Amino acid sequence: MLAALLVMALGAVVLGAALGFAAVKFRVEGDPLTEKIDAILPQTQCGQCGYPGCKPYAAAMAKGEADINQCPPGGDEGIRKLADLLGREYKPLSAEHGVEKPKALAVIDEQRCIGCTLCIQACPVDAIVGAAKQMHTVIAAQCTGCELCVPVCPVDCIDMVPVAENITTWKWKYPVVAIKPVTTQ
Amino acid sequence: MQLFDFNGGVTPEYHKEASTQSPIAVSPAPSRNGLKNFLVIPLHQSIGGTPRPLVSAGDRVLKGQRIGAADGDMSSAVHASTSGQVVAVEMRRMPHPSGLSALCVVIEADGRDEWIARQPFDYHQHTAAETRDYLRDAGVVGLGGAVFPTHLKISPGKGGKLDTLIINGAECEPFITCDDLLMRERAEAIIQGVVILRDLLAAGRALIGIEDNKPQALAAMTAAVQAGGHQDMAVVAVPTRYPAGGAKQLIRVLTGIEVPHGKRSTDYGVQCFNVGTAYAIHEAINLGQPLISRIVTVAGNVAAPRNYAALIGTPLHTLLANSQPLPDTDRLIMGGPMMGITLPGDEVPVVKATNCILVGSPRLFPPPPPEMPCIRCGECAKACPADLQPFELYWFSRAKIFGKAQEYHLFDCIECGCCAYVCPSHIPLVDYYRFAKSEIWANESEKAAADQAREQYEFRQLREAREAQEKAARLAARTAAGRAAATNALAMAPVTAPAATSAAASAVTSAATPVTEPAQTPSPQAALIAAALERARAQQVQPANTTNLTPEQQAEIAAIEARRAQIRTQAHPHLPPDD
Amino acid sequence: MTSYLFIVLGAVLVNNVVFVRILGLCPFMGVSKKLETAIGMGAATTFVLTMACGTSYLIDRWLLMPNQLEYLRTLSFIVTIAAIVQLTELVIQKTSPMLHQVLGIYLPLITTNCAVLGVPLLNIGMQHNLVESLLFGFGGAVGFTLAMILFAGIRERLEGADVPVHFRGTAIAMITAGLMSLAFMGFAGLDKYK
Amino acid sequence: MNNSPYLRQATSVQSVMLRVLFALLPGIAAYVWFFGAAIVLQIVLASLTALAAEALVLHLRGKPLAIFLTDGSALVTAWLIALSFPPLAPWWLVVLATMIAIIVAKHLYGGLGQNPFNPAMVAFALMIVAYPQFMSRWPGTDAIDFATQWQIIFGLHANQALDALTMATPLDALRTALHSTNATTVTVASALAHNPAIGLMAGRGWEWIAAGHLIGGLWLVQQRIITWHLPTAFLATLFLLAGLASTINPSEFAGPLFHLFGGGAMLAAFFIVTDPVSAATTPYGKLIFAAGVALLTWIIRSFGAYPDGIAFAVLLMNIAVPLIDMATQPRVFGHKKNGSNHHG
Repeated sequence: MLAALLVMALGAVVLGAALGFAAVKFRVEGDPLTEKIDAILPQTQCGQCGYPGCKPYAAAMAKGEADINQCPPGGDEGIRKLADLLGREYKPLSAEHGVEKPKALAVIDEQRCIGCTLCIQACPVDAIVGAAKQMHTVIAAQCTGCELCVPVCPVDCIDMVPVAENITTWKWKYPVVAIKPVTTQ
Repeated sequence: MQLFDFNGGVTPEYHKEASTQSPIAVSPAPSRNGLKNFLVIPLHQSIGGTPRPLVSAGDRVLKGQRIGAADGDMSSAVHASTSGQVVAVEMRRMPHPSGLSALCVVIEADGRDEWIARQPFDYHQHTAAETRDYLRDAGVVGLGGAVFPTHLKISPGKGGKLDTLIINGAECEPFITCDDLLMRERAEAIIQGVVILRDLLAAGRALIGIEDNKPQALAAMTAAVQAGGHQDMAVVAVPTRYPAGGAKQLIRVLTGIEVPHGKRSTDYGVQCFNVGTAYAIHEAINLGQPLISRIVTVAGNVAAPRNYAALIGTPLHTLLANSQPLPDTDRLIMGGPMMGITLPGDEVPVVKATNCILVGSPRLFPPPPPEMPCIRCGECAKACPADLQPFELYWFSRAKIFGKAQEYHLFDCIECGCCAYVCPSHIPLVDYYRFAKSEIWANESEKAAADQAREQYEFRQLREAREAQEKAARLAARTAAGRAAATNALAMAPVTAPAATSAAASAVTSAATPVTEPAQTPSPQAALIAAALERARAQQVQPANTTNLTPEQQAEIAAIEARRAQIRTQAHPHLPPDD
Repeated sequence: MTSYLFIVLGAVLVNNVVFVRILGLCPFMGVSKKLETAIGMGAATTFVLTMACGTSYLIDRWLLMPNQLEYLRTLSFIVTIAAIVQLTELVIQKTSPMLHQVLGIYLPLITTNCAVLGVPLLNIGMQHNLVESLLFGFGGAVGFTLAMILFAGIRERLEGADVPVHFRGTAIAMITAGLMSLAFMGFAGLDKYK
Repeated sequence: MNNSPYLRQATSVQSVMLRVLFALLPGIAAYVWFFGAAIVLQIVLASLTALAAEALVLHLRGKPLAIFLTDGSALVTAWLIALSFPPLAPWWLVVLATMIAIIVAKHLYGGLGQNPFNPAMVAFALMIVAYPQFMSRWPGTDAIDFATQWQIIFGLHANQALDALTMATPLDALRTALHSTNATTVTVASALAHNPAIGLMAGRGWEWIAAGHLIGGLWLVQQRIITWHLPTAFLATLFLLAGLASTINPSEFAGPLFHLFGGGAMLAAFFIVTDPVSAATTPYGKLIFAAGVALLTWIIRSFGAYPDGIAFAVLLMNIAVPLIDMATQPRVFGHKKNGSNHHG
């Protein structure tokens, strides 16, 4: 009995010492995982996930505090990529965080804009330009469609307009699997 | 001469005889018999940026007048194909599989077909850059179907010289005969274009590759080369096998060189141009005529298949009228039966990419049998001229696993259609590749947008942090300055305002407030501020050059200041004006 | 020499840890979705398993047997293996962050990989000496890695298959593992060849 | 309206499968000649089961019945099962095996074209592991009349007499002899010398069935249904291995002709290894795959516990197919070396 205890104690001491040494010797700083997760997120910075931006959400996921299905703009595709990266099971978008919508851009009705600058302050990517008491306008190329400017506008002059397809952004559709011979026009 | 071979390829029925029976006809002359004739000229007709419109509704234009200016160097100009009046610059349906619209200049032809002043361009007297700009502004693009701006291809590779200039007259797709007829009828002009290309590229030799099923074109071109006495040019008959006319395949057949996807062929000592392009270069340089027309084959389900010299912008129904499509016509295809695109209607115009209008019918192109699953038989791999494994590309494209599809070199696929042609399961393989490619491109641009948004966001955060810091610093500085001034003011107070202030001060002081916190006392603070302002004003000396200004000068300065302020607010909307 | 070869080959093919002994199924199912991770996991397991076989032999031979403490085998082996795994994790994290990230939560899982405990215990049962123990452990680990890589290859391809909805994911993976196990039964009897 | 290409060659999965079935006919004819008509009964049984199982799954998955039932792929699987199983196997064994092949090995993976394992070989391997006693029922010289065979298949024959009517395959007979208790004195030659199953080169009748499959297979190559890579690599490897081993130790290892004509080698070479769905697809990959099947077949036949290792060898190589394909990707036009990454 004593021998057993001694052996186990010896083992514990030796292994503990080795691990303690290794923990100091091979210490790692930083967290490359957050960056990788952040690279998948769509960077709309919309906050629908419940975090104040994509990076904080990424950090929360890296720590295991947040789930992978809280990003509506990233959509199904984004969740799949996150599941892949983090080795978790895919799950559908959580309804409480919103629904996936087609990409839209904010457009300010310049007739109604009173130049209050509230939307400018709300825009996370500085995509709205204008000055106090001057009408504002959205730089379309920089707008992420996060909708954060919509609720703050006191005169409801901001609309989200879905992005229309044109010749350059048009995509070939998924080939429809024809089960019956296609009938011609 | 030694020829090389490429793997794969197919030999479908060629159907080229019908449209080569009669010579090239001029497509319906604009505005005959007093009927109104409209040309619809899309601004975006080449790879690259969309040209900026130079005309607006109501303008009168001459034939050959530039109506769209190249948007940067990666773009090509467009021109009015005939004289007349611009009736609109508006969105019109494009000859594109999407059937979407794009900006077009609509010209009502006046029937006079009045040219602009044409002058040959002596490229010997100009620098290479000037010649390239000239070709860009003459709207010369590749006429083989890819419409890549030609001026971007005219730069010799490393060392300023090119080994081999290749002129592509292979024309391997069934039904299409526009290059064949062009070579038969205008061989001399093509060779003059080849001479220009050879000079511009400093090419050691020029090889003109023509499939051996076009004996008349071969003879005409050989005769033209001999007539010109060009020792450094050779007309080479290449074996007839689709897609021998693909640029990469033809380069391989003639030189043995394989140009990988995404690499410039000049880096490998070769460059390839279509015979039509060479002809267009001849017209632009030697005749001063920009690219306003091209040869178009009308074939398939028509009574009279034929080639037409058609003005760019001619609506297809006008072009087709002379060839009379048969009643069972069910579609119009731009290009050949292997790589062509189904057009949304017959009102779309002829564009620079239109080498052929193939009129389809259920008899000619029966609807495909039902798609079966892939059985990995490997027929597609045997037929693939790019040596890909098409069934693997299909497997992953179908399952939308795009990363894997790219690993199997999806983007090396030239969409020639050989794989789908031989597939026993009747899978529309190319459709899957087109789908995967456009999804990947969309993902990439989304990713770029996300990266930009991240940068913007991080910049904003940085700026907000800095602003907060600066604000805090300013506040701290102001408080410190206030304290210093207060001490001064208190010292001066008895002198300047003996009775009231000191009484107030002592009253406040006696009210258990320490003397060391004078800022919290209202009236001394006001006095301090007033004193500080006074001092500042006294200290401020106006710079010498702004004294004694005339009213005009002052007005000018005010205007400039106003503009500066505006710019500042635009550039940094959240910054205080003096930041 | 041939007997050593037979030990390794037997452990890799005939008595494959995964397909024949049905050990280590947790990481086998969990980390085999991608080829890269499967290779990484296999490499890590190979290292840990070989080390575990050596140390457990030494502990058994020099610590437990002299003191008649054979009943402590399982306990002491588990502790040793856990320590080796932790050590490996720390080293990998420092030297190859990419591999560490790829292996993710599965590295600590090696601790609970029953193959890593099972093979040392089998070693003792077969009365292998030190060299044989190491070889048997190495062979077992190579067999595990082989199983992982082969399985990952098939799973990567299955990702594109039109598997019926109810069988997608783990279900079809289990069926595939079963069929692979069936195929490995073909090796039966090879190690008993005279 | 479809997109380009608008032209298509006139081929179909159905015509491919039907030609494969046609190519099996010479082998079947020889089979009937030497072992009686039982095989025809088994083929009918397997075919009906395969079509029924296929129809059931297609119905459950809501897929069109007409197209997939007529594609012929289920029939090919069924015929291969019937041809590889002993002709006197009980009816339920063949039915069960065919159902497993079609439902589990084929349709759980998504059906035609998606199964990583050869369905017929899955069925064979599973049955030989589960019911070894039924998997050795080959008709002896006394059991080639159809009445007896029919009774045996449907379990109507007295069981005690069965042993007298059936016999082992040549491979099985050799293995049993070599592994028997007095194995030290038995050599290949002595084991084969007085065995009723042995004919001119290999097994009595077996060699002619193999020849029939060879003829059918060569016709498939001529029809460009299969490429030469797979059969050639398989047969050549098996021939070389057996030749080498029997030269070194003739008393323990059978010769190459025995290996090629004594079992299912010819059937495997032209009809099983060549299954495009589960085999490797790149030119080099095909060579490696078929050579691997031959190597494993020879190893299992010579050293293993099962008489014929083709099924296991095929399944084992099926497992390795994705990796073989990955490793042997052909050079892409313009790229430097095999499998180099994009724009390499």
